[in-house]
Amino acid sequence: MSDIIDILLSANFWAAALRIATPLIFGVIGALICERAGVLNLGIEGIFTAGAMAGWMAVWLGAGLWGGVLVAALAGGFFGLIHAILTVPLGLSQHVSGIGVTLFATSLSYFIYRTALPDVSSPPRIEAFKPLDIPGLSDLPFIGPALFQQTPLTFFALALVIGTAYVLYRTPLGLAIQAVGDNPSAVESQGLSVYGLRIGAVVGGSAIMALGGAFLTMSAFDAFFFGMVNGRGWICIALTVFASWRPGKALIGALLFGAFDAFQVRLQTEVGSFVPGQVFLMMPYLLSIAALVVVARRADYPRALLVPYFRGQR
Amino acid sequence: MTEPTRDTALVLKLEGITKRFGALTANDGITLDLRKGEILALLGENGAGKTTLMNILFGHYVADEGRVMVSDGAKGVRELEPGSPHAALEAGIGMVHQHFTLAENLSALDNILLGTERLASVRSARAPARQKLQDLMKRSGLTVNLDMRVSQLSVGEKQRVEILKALYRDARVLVLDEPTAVLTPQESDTLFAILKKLSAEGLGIIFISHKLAEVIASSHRVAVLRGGAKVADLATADCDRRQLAELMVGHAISETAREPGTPGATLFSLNTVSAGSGRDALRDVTLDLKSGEILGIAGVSGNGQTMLARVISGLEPLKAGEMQLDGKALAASDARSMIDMGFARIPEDRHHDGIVGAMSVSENLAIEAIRKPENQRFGLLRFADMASRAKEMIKAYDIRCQSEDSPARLLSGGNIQKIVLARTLETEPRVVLAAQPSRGLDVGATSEVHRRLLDARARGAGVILISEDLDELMRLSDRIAVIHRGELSSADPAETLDRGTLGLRMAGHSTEDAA
Amino acid sequence: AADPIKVAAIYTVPVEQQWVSRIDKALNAAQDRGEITYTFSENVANTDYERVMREYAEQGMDLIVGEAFAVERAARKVAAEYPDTAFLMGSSFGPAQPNFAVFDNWIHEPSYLSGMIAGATTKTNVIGMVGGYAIPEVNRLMNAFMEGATAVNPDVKFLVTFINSWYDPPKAKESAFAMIDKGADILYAERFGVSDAAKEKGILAIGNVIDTAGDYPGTILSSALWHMEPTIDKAIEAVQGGNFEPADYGPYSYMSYSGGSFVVDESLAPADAVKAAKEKEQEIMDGLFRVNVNDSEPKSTM
Amino acid sequence: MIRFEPRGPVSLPRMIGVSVAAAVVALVLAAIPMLFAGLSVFGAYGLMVKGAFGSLFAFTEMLTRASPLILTGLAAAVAFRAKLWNIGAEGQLYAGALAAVAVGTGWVSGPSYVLIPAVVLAGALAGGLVMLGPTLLKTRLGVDEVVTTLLLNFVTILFVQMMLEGPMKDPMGMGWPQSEPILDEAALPKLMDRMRIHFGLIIALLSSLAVYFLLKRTVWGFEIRAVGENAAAARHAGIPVTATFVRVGLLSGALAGLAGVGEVAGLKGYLTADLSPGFGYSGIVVAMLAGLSPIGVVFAALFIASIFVGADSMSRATGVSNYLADLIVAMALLCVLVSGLFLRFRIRFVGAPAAKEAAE
Ligand SMILES: Nc1ncnc2c1ncn2[C@@H]1O[C@H](COP(=O)(O)OP(=O)(O)OP(=O)(O)O)[C@@H](O)[C@H]1O
Ligand SMILES: Nc1ncnc2c1ncn2[C@@H]1O[C@H](COP(=O)(O)OP(=O)(O)OP(=O)(O)O)[C@@H](O)[C@H]1O
Ligand SMILES: [Mg+2]
Ligand SMILES: [Mg+2]
Repeated sequence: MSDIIDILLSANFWAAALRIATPLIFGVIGALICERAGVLNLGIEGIFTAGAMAGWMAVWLGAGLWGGVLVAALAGGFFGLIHAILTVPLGLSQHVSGIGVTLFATSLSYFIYRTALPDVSSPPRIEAFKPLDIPGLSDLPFIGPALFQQTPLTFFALALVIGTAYVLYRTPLGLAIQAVGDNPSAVESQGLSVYGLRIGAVVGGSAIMALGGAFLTMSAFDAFFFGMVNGRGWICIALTVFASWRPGKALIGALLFGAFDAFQVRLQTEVGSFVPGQVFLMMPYLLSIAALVVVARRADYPRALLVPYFRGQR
Repeated sequence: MTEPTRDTALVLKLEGITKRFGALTANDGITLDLRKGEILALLGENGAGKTTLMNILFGHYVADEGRVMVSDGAKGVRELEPGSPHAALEAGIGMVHQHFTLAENLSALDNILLGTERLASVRSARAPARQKLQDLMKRSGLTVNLDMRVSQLSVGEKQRVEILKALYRDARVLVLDEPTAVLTPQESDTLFAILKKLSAEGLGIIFISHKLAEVIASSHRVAVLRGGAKVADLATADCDRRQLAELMVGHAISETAREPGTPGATLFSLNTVSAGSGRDALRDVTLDLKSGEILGIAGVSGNGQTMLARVISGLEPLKAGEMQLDGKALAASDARSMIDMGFARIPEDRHHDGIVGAMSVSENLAIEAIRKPENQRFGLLRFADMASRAKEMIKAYDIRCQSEDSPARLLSGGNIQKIVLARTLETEPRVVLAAQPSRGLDVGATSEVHRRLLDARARGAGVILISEDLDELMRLSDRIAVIHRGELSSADPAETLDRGTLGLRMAGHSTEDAA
Repeated sequence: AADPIKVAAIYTVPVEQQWVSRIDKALNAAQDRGEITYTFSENVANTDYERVMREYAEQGMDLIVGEAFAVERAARKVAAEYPDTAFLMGSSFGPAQPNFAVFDNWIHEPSYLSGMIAGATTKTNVIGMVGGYAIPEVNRLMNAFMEGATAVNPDVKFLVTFINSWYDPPKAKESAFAMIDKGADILYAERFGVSDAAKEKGILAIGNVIDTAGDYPGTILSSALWHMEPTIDKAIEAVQGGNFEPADYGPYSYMSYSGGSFVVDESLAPADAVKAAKEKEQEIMDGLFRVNVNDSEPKSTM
Repeated sequence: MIRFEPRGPVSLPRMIGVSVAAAVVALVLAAIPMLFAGLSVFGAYGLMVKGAFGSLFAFTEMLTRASPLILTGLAAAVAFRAKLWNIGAEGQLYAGALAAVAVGTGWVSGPSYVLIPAVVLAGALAGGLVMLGPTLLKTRLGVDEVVTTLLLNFVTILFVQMMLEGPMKDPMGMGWPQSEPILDEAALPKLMDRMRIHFGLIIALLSSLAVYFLLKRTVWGFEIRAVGENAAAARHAGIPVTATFVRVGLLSGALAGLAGVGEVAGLKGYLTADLSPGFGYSGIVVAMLAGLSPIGVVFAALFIASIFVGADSMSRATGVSNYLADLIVAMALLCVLVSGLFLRFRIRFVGAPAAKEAAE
């Protein structure tokens, strides 16, 4: 028991939680923006992969780290655009288009990677983002090590949460996105374009998702691997519901999941000799379901989520 | 009413509008104009093409032929860009749709602001907007709490937000599609008072309604559509109710009214029933219904009618009290048991609760009895029998549809209501619960509904009629009770009541106050 | 020389996977020498494995190399139906007539030696080990490593975690960080990502299967390397010579055949530990010492 | 501007025409990565066709791969009909496989006519039970099933791994986390000598007919459709909504579980944790391609399977990275998806800044 408390009180633990949470923060914020506009984006898993591959490859080809981030966002935006065109003006099933985009983005990323780098028994590395070491701040007790062992992308993710909340709640664009996810005809009857807003939100949201992938290959690690996204995208879909589509709660949800994960790793070495390892690995998923049960009653669905909009349809 | 003179400036002109949906011609060469400060009522049966015409005007639809002209300040009239709500708004046209177009997750203020600011602005300018709206509300009398989420607003308040949306943009033409369909008489009266005030300030107004009384009372001019074509365009002063009704349907219609009857013993009762929570909850409601009578329930919307209907429909568990049929407490009160015990339930939202739009007319007619032997054997559906029964009902109830296999979603509101009537009344129910049964229906369909309810009463069924339309209640009910804040008054014979008393009771004054 | 023979490999993981990359490397070398033509399918799903084997056999491959671990029965059945093709499959079981030879990464010997180095070098007496899945091919090496470490330092304790993926370097890295937080000063790097954590925190790592010393200068204390060349070259020679036998090629991974090797960064390890390990290495080469094979899942010991 | 006008019933020639056109477009698109990889495009197409249909072996392989897809496709189709968004067929498939192995490896013994039905039922039941949890959470507590089913995939697969490394580990498996082999009496019969095609295909085809019949002709099917199209109206009309969701959940899970049974008892003979290359997720695609029609699911599954098997074989014959196969499947999927529009709508291109209306 005291071990558990020790873990929870350690700054390194919270640093790990934040690090693990970072790609999820990008993912949840991206998914949240799409869903707020009424479009479920199951392409997320593939968009993560595309972001991871494209961003990394750009840096490897000499684009510079922030150049890589930009390329990752563009790649995400590209696959987002495909999803948006299929689901918004064409009104096709959001589930199947999303899974199609995941298949497409994943296989295209793999194919390009393998065709460009056919012979890599040891995967090439880039010079990845380094933790920010801000003199003074990094030395603060607890907060210092927990926050300032992080790379710039983590701070970018935190800023993005604040920025998204601001845009969503304080700007005309944010209000329009909220409205189009609730009742598209409200938007259309006020002279705004339902399609424009939805396509824009899906493209923008997907670009943000892709940064979650880019974090994996450019911050958390410095090379690209097949299968390295490893279900992180799907987790974000779950966290979006948990967050009731609110940016602040999205941050909390991602951090909680990161903490569960960081905790299970530590617990595994603590008592791993008595309990099968899979029990620990299941923990983040089971706890997410449990958390969802707690918030479910209050979940505030965008009412038009999954519902395609055709002008003048009865 | 004093009518704006014919030479007042033209603000809007529709020229030869034709719109087809496949084989159907929804609008057939319609020409219509509107002057500054004029209130024009647009009449027509369900499906006559009123909404379609207004949607073309507002740019939701594009006409196949014809064009929309709007006044352009001093420069006379110009053609409005077709198919662009944005252009319509720019041209000063405001529209209140038949179904609310509000984002329920936003505040009233944000709904009004939506689309009025540049999307790229870094901040929504709420403070100045609030100021302008405060003035507007004071001037027009349309008051709402601007900071309340729309989902929390009552129907009447939502309607006001819709109008404020248009006025906030300085509309010069205001179109209202059945604005009073969901309003109480009091709310309707207030609305028309406001509209008159606005028209006096120069706003041109078009409103659609099925309620002839308000058309006569509140418009300057009436245009009547039938089968997509304009069949009349008259000054209101020159016409009466009967004439308008005939113009709409193309033949004379008889208004049905109750014959005196002799109610039997108590059939169904609620004893101190409480249910639900919050705004719409029921508190200690006691009611008794005799066979062969129609018991009217009057009330301002949002006072517990919906919950009362849900309880009797078997959709809501009771928190306290009990329901009795033939003096015995009901063992179970879920939807299935209520149906099996002989309850016919006509839901207030027929699209949402009445039909499964994607299923066929025939399936919708069978749905409540799908487990009955006539529809299935060993769990297998008997399609042929279902179809032949459906054909009979379609004939008996005059349900207008292409065939019994067409999806119910394609039918008009009146015909959807007939499906619900047919399947519930066909079983000769003992108790009929009719919640807002003629809401949104045209005069023809309304009189059909009334006839069916009276037939049920004549057969000895007890009918509970929940309505916000006092005329309807007075015409059909033997006794009327009033629901207010979830409490139900005792029911008094309709003969002893008048509109005034009912109105006071609906507003929450007790009988003693009224006396 | 003779015409190059046609060789195909079937991998259930991408060729980057450490294990498989050793086979790929050996085959590419043979192709560069002009002895074979080489083609491969990677990331082949379990269900598809049998079809892929048949397709290559139908294409007239002379030698098919792969991992039969999760598809033993099917692989052996297909092999039996194509007696003219030679099969050299990674397997925990024995060879089968007429054409099914087996191999495995028997580098428990160098693993034991790298354990000796680690056990002698650790100051905190805590060694962290991060693995992919707890399968015999992994367990065996971890157990040998642990045995080597405890042999020289009975006080050493181990932290063991499996991340349940072959490819999740960020996750492996997190597991490694957690171990460093718990006091580990040497990490056994079964997966990509572990050495990165060690490098970032300035501690040491033990390499496994592939040589990563160049990527992490000053971090890799010692490594147990696997070389597939002896195994592959033997098989190619046998196929070319028309005398391929369904033998157990496993021993070609032993140190005595140069299939496994032990390297140590002498600037990082205590000199006497290096000396002890080298002596043990010689004993192994001379057949005087046998490292135990233990396939059971290793557990944390603290 | 594009304008959609709904069409009436689709004629067969039109359906075939549009499908062929979609396939052609997909192939043209597939040429881009082929050229990128330096292939001769026409040769590659030939090899693709050969890879899926060119021999009895190729053809049976294609059918073998389609079998689980039909079942997971049905699982998704049934659930989606009721608007129960089961994204958890992957986990349910594993649960079915685990149960099949538990029953089929000697836990009970007996002749084939006892064991095979026992294995099949156990698998179906296990799949159904895994789906029961999310269904009840949805109906009782309002918990979103997209999320719970998705997360349960991870949990179930981890549970399977735990079993395979623990109590169900094959003692003869040299330490490999795999189950004991299914008894011969419990294994599904092979349909052809020397080929992998097995009785799972027959189970899949029969399931498709059964689901078609259920939805079309039975009271339960009627109730499923009603609840899916308008749950509120269904409840008002006295249809037991909760019970219907539970039935649909159990059925959907059971179908996915059957896919797992086929893979272990028909194909592999024992269970490993990498049994399925995402059949559960592909099932969603199959179901949607089929427009949720149980019969259509069979054709959609055959389509996906033949593209994959053909392209995979082509990549091998040409020595191009075999990720090409997945890429071609993904592109074909997107094309077919779009082509569905041409079946449901007449599409007109019109000038003017027009807003056009569409309807179903
Ligand atoms: N998008 C559409 N697609 C096909 N048919 C349509 C469409 N919109 C309207 N219709 C048909 O056009 C006709 C006119 O409909 P409209 O909504 O204009 O009637 P309305 O006069 O407003 O009736 P109500 O009084 O019921 O509101 C109806 O038959 C309707 O079914
Ligand atoms: N409109 C809807 N859309 C989607 N799901 C719905 C809808 N309405 C209800 N449900 C789901 O159906 C569940 C069951 O509802 P409910 O218990 O009221 O049904 P019921 O008819 O009373 O069933 P039973 O009597 O068999 O329990 C709800 O909890 C909800 O999850
Ligand atoms: Mg209308
Ligand atoms: Mg219930």
